[in-house]
Amino acid sequence: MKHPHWWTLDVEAPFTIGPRELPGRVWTASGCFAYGLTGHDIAAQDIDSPYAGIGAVVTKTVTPQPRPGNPMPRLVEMPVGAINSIGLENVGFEAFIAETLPALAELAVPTVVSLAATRPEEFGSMVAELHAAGRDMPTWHGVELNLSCPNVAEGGHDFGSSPETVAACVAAARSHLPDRALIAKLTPNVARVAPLAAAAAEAGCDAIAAINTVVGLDVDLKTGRPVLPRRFGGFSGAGIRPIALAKVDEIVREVGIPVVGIGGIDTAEDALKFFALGCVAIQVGTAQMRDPFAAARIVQDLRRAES
Amino acid sequence: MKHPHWWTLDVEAPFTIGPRELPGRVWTASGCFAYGLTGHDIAAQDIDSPYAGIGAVVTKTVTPQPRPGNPMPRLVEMPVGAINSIGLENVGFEAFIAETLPALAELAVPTVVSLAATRPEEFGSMVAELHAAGRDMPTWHGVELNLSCPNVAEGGHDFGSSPETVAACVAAARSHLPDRALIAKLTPNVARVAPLAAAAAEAGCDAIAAINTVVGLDVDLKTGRPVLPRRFGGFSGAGIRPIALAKVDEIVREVGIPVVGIGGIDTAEDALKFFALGCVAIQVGTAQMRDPFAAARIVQDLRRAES
Amino acid sequence: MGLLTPTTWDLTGRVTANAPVSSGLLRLDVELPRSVTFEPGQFAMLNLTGAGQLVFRRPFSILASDGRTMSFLYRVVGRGTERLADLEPGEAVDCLAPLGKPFAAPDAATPPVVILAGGVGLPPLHAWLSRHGRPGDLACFGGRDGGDVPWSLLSDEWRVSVDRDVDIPAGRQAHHGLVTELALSELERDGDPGPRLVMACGPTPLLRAAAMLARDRDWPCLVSLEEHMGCGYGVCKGCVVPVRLDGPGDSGWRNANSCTEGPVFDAADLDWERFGAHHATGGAA
Amino acid sequence: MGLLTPTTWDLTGRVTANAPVSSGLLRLDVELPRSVTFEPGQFAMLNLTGAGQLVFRRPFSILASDGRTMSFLYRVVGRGTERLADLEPGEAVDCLAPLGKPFAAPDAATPPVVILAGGVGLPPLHAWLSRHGRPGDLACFGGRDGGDVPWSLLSDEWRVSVDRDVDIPAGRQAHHGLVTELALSELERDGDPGPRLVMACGPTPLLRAAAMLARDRDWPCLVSLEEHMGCGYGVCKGCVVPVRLDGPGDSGWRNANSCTEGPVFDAADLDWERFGAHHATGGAA
Ligand SMILES: Cc1cc2nc3c(=O)[nH]c(=O)nc-3n(C[C@H](O)[C@H](O)[C@H](O)COP(=O)(O)OP(=O)(O)OC[C@H]3O[C@@H](n4cnc5c(N)ncnc54)[C@H](O)[C@@H]3O)c2cc1C
Ligand SMILES: Cc1cc2nc3c(=O)[nH]c(=O)nc-3n(C[C@H](O)[C@H](O)[C@H](O)COP(=O)(O)OP(=O)(O)OC[C@H]3O[C@@H](n4cnc5c(N)ncnc54)[C@H](O)[C@@H]3O)c2cc1C
Ligand SMILES: Cc1cc2nc3c(=O)[nH]c(=O)nc-3n(C[C@H](O)[C@H](O)[C@H](O)COP(=O)(O)O)c2cc1C
Ligand SMILES: Cc1cc2nc3c(=O)[nH]c(=O)nc-3n(C[C@H](O)[C@H](O)[C@H](O)COP(=O)(O)O)c2cc1C
Ligand code: FES
Ligand code: FES
Repeated sequence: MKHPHWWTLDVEAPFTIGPRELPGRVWTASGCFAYGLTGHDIAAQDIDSPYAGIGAVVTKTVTPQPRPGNPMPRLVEMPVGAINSIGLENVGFEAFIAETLPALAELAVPTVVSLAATRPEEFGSMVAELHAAGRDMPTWHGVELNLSCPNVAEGGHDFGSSPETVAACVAAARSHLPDRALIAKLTPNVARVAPLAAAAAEAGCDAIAAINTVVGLDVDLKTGRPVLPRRFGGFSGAGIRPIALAKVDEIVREVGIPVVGIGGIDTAEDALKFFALGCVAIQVGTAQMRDPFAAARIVQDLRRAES
Repeated sequence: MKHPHWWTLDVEAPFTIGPRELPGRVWTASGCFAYGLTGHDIAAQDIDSPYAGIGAVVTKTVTPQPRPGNPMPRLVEMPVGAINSIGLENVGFEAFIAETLPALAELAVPTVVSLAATRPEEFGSMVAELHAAGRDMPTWHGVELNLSCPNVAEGGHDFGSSPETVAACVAAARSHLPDRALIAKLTPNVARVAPLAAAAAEAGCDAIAAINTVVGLDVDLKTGRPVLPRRFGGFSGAGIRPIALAKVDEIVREVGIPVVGIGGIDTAEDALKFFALGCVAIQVGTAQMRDPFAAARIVQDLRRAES
Repeated sequence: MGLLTPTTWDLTGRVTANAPVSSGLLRLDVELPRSVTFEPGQFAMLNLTGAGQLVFRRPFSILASDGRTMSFLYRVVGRGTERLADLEPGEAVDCLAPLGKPFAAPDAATPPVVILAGGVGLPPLHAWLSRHGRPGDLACFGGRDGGDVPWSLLSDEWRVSVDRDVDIPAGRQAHHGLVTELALSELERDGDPGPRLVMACGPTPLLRAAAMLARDRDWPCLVSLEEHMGCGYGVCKGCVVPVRLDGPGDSGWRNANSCTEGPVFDAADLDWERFGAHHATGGAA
Repeated sequence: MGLLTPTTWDLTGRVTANAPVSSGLLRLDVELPRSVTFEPGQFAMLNLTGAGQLVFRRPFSILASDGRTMSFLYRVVGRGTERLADLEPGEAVDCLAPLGKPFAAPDAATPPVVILAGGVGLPPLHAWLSRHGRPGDLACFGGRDGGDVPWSLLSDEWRVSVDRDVDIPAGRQAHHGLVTELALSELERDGDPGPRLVMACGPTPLLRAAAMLARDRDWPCLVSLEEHMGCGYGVCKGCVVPVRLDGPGDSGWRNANSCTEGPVFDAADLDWERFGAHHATGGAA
């Protein structure tokens, strides 16, 4: 790839987010690379590993209790992205701490743990336990609070669409996380995201991750009904990139807190657009489901030496 | 096109919206077919006219004063749609009444007039004047209040993102529009659109048009800066279809007011998805800019006789 | 980072052949940059490159792998398979393979096998029979009609049934009716057949019928599911099927990834009641 | 609805030829289902069909129209022109044409013409010269270098200038420098040339230079603008250029659609100060 003149970052150099140094700026997004353990047995001709150069794997979101997720089908492919309704299926916090975290440590996967809960105190206690369990894990770099999943919305509003809720969750987590990066992942399904980002910053957050999926729906022409059993799902992929760039720009310019950009990043060019707006790192979601090497190839394409 | 079994509508049969009967259910969307006068001199081999079977042309939004619009460039093409920042360039209400409306009457274009203003009283007085001027115009069917243009947002919020504003604008217009359809076009750039639709219904609106464009941004890789001089623009086309379907479904199911569906409708299949959710009519925007016959061909493809 | 031994390759291959083998089925041969071994029942996730690229790859069972050439059998059912069918020799195909749990190889304790393959369910069982078949195994294929049956792939070992008995080529035979009926009539021709291992792949109604046939007789049964998939390599949870928590008979259940824990499952482990209302119409076979 | 006489056709044609005519320029011939007449300076909006379809059609000046075949000259600069360049004979092209205001035909009062064409600005002026050219008209073409010049299209009437004087074919001549310099030196060879009508099409710097050359001499000047376009037929307001409200010298301005009020404008009507900061780099020519 030919790099534009303004591009000077080395995405494989360590950089800091809050109290923590992370090894790189291209990450995989939550829910699109499971817990980060699945890529180790995949090989390609021309690239070492799906983890090559990756700054962090953000785990599938973990909730206090295990969740079976939503009924099938859970995915609708669009010409320009996908709509998912996985419903936060996950092993639950206990199994995550007992089994997944040690495996991540063993394989030395650079890890950011994604957590979701429905009450601020739950965030607090999960982070406290995680901190105890991961204290000596050099590859555990931070926590991403998933304040935004539209698939498990209650009462119609996304959890985390009010500044007060965001602030309370961040504060609860922060008090137990002195030495790791604390990132709040915000919902894009609001008129303006800057007030949420400002509340998170105020409450002690180190960075904002944006965006999560956009509420979307597709209709099955055969039946005339929504494809997904729950009607709505989360729209991701290329179709949401303009929306993601707009939300990221809003946060960067109005709040100034470091932003980890997410949304429709398929290629190095897409990643550059987010870095151009000032993102400190980016995450690869839907593209990582299609291509186990998606994030690793973006790193390869952004490598300074090749410019 | 093969029609699905559940499809029974005749999109070329008259139907009512509030106090008014309209001639058909496939319309062109505001801003994507100018004032509806430009299609008359275009021909194709296999179809009569860009107006064939069209239920209404929704005019470019007219404002109290003429507007020069935003600086160029005003359009960014995306792989899956476009971002525009036209900035409501229009001839202004006076010229519209004096010149455009008579021309529309003369050519017998089925017309819905789109209006925007920044205060409810302005909507009221424009509608009153329009009603006086158009009283005897059999092809003038209604007014669409553009309560949603994100390009001329003031203070960051879209005009019309609060139920109170929506209700005030609708009420002001309604009081002067006894015998034509009154449609409120709502912004999708809110967490939930149903409360806005409910406020519009409550204030006497006959139908909701949804959606207008979604706030979006694209970056020029050469410069590293947003492509549009104003950074943000309105994202339209195929990429927003899942979002449009979700918003439409929310309004149909929670409010029950008739909905005119808009957003990424390129083909008859796309239109069917909106009708499947219960829309009473649909509008073709971006596709109409590419293809003068886009809406007319959708009508052709939906024609019952061909099923 | 520690690295496990790679078991799956993400490769870009070139189409060497892509042509119909019956009225409804096409065979795709892809030459990969290296040879990749597989076990019958495993699958590949395929995609086009460039403008034709799909958001998600599509799963296809591996029919055969010969040197660097991997072969598939498919039916056009939607956008992805339409694009596959348009591929010309020389064009690129992204291929992630092999994936998933195979049909196990038989050992001394394995009873004779009854194979029930419907439509595009043929590849894994065709591969299994070629590699592991033993005298006494019974292989049955069910197609829509004689034209739909890929006769050239089916040696005389194969029994064939069709929904409509038209277009049967001279010298070949086809039973009119369900493939499970065909199997039973073959098995019971000489009285009680004794225990069998049933292995089935095809549309969901066929899998249900196979599972019921086995359960009624207390035979073991393996089915290969064609659940919708997103990633195919275990990262998205878009492909889950309900399995009993503690094996057969247990009423608790959990979701299993059909891409990594399957696609081959013990029929008795599946929670058939919960399984796939969305498969009622028979899926893609 | 009353129907005006159609002036523009929306047709799907077939590519009959699509090949380079110089190192940087390609010629595209499209056979339409009917013959369509045009005036030099008018343009067509072109698109691909199927998966390659662009969200917006792209504007291209009409080089020629012969029977049912319409011809274009283009340079690859981005996604759309890349896809155009991939078109093979027989493939479909959507064509909306003719559009826009042409360069007017000369009448008895029209002074001799000076044509200034830069790169892909050639088609409208080439068409004009072929159809309306009179003895005494001067036609100048500016290219990047000798290889970039489409010599086969340029009869001996044409003077040629190049930025870099390499690759000039034997028997042809090219001035090294700007096309406006070339024109001036030709005009002033025999002293004061007397009044001329300047007609220019090409990158914005060329248009500015042409307008200035004419203004300094009080000559009339027509320029064809290559402004970004959405629809090309006047419905989107995506192509506006600032024109003086009451003609030359007026300080008030308004936005004019370059697709319906242009692309050919009287240079004196344009508000050059307001015009196109985004064209600073020279656009697509
Ligand atoms: C492990 C596995 C192995 C497979 N092996 C083969 C094979 O060897 N040959 C073959 O032709 N097909 C096989 N399939 C099915 C194949 O993956 C689908 O036919 C293909 O993904 C359809 O893609 P499409 O884009 O053409 O259709 P889409 O447009 O995605 O779908 C068309 C229709 O098929 C339905 N559909 C899509 N995928 C599935 C599915 N997995 N199950 C049920 N319904 C579905 C959709 O709901 C829709 O109604 C296999 C599937 C799996 C999971
Ligand atoms: C009336 C008219 C007549 C034209 N005639 C010809 C012609 O005969 N032959 C020809 O090759 N081209 C012509 N052009 C220009 C041509 O339309 C563009 O080169 C083409 O649209 C680019 O499309 P793309 O998708 O390849 O590039 P894009 O990816 O859309 O753009 C590539 C780059 O070119 C810039 N660009 C795109 N369009 C324009 C434009 N109109 N003006 C300035 N910069 C632009 C973009 O900003 C970008 O930097 C004409 C334009 C107009 C308005
Ligand atoms: C299948 C799927 C599952 C996801 N699961 C989660 C999740 O568990 N937690 C979370 O924060 N985001 C989840 N996301 C959202 C992504 O992390 C990401 O924010 C979003 O998809 C936008 O990025 P993309 O366009 O690159 O996919 C999921 C997305 C997809 C497609
Ligand atoms: C170039 C352009 C101009 C538009 N101008 C207006 C406008 O003046 N008033 C309005 O209500 N909507 C306007 N819209 C929005 C469309 O009417 C429509 O709501 C939106 O584009 C979504 O539909 P689509 O995806 O079919 O384009 C405009 C859209 C575009 C692309
Ligand atoms: S298809 Fe993604 S986990 Fe199985
Ligand atoms: S390009 Fe749309 S109005 Fe000119």
